[in-house]
Amino acid sequence: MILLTHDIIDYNALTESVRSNAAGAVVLFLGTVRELTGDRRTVALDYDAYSQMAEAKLAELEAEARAKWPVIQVGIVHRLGHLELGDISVALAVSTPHRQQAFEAGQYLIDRLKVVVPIWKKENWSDGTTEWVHPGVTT
Amino acid sequence: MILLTHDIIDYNALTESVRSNAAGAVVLFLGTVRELTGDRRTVALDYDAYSQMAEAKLAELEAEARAKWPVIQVGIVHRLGHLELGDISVALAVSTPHRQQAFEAGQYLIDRLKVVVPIWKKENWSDGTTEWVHPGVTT
Amino acid sequence: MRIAVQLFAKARDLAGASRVELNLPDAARVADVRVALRQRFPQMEPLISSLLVSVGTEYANDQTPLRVGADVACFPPVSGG
Amino acid sequence: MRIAVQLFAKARDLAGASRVELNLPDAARVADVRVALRQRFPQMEPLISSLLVSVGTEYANDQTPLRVGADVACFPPVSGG
Repeated sequence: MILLTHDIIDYNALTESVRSNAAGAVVLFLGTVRELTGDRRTVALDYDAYSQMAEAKLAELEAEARAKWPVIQVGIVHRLGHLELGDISVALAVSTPHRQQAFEAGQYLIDRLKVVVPIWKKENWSDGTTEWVHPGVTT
Repeated sequence: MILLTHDIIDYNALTESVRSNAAGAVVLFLGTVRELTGDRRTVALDYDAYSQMAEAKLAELEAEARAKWPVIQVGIVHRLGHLELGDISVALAVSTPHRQQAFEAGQYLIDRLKVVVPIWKKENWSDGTTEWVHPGVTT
Repeated sequence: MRIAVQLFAKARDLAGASRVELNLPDAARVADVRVALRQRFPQMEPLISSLLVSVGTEYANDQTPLRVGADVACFPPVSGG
Repeated sequence: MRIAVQLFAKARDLAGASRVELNLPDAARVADVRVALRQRFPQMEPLISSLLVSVGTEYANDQTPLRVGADVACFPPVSGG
């Protein structure tokens, strides 16, 4: 399952969707809205996406993971719109026969997602300012 | 939360228990009863534990993880008794500020659990035989 | 040739538009999009060199040729997750 | 000295008991438990050298001294998870 959604992420349903009698291991990763970045305080995040391309890139990532590890099932859901502190922005579940594979595939998927999938977040800082997060860009 | 239980593991409650506004990442690991080991077919597993020592060792593992990574919350639940194919035998959730820490701490905890926590599983093979699993012992 | 370009995140905010039409030379390549955006939106200058450009749903490089009707998008480095 | 020892998993099955009382020399150490188990339960022989021994909730080694009333357990390598 690959999904972009404005709704709260049901990670329980996502996890159930990857369980299998062929799997000995399931790894679920959740990204959640953290309050502190250094000494700056976040009050909310807004996520935007180029949805058509983001879904295509997520499908590519799934194919890459399946080529590298004996993945049984994988599911990735990314939330868009306005998120409050503690909300889940991304959930990613993967099942494999053995545990090392599940950890490696899960970490690969989230690491790659953060580099190649066209989704952006805008910080809403506690001082009332907002700021798009664009790694490597200093403006 | 550290728990040994004969009941079905509620990994949703476990995951919720580690979520925090201080965390940017949650990793949940599930161990599930896999049907095939090589060409042998499992129909069920029975788990037994030296419960008093197992709980003490799990608490030690939590302390070790907290010493190595900036863990916010951690929870480990291991099921005992008779498990069918696909059932969850262990669930382990950890939250940290950043994702790499959560993957590393999660993998450390499950890797160590499998070496030091006095819990044993007995295979119920499809040919009707049963066999305790004792790594490194050939009898 | 005229090319419609979608903009996202800070690029969209700086341009004040989520979609712009650009006049490009014939047989234009992705590098020409960068040049046209720089000219039309001077306020986008600090972003121009780091803008990512996609054609269809694939990342393109400055040499990638463009054709009329292609789905072109420009955006700064991603930060999902 | 008499020491009660808990047995688990295959060690329990081979002994046919989850708890056995062993007669050990005075000032016995963990190594003496291994010797006593081997004598009393010859069928446990293939497991003896790989048995793990705990005192309280800590793993012990063959030199660990025992005292009357200690919580001693013997079991083969673990396989949880």
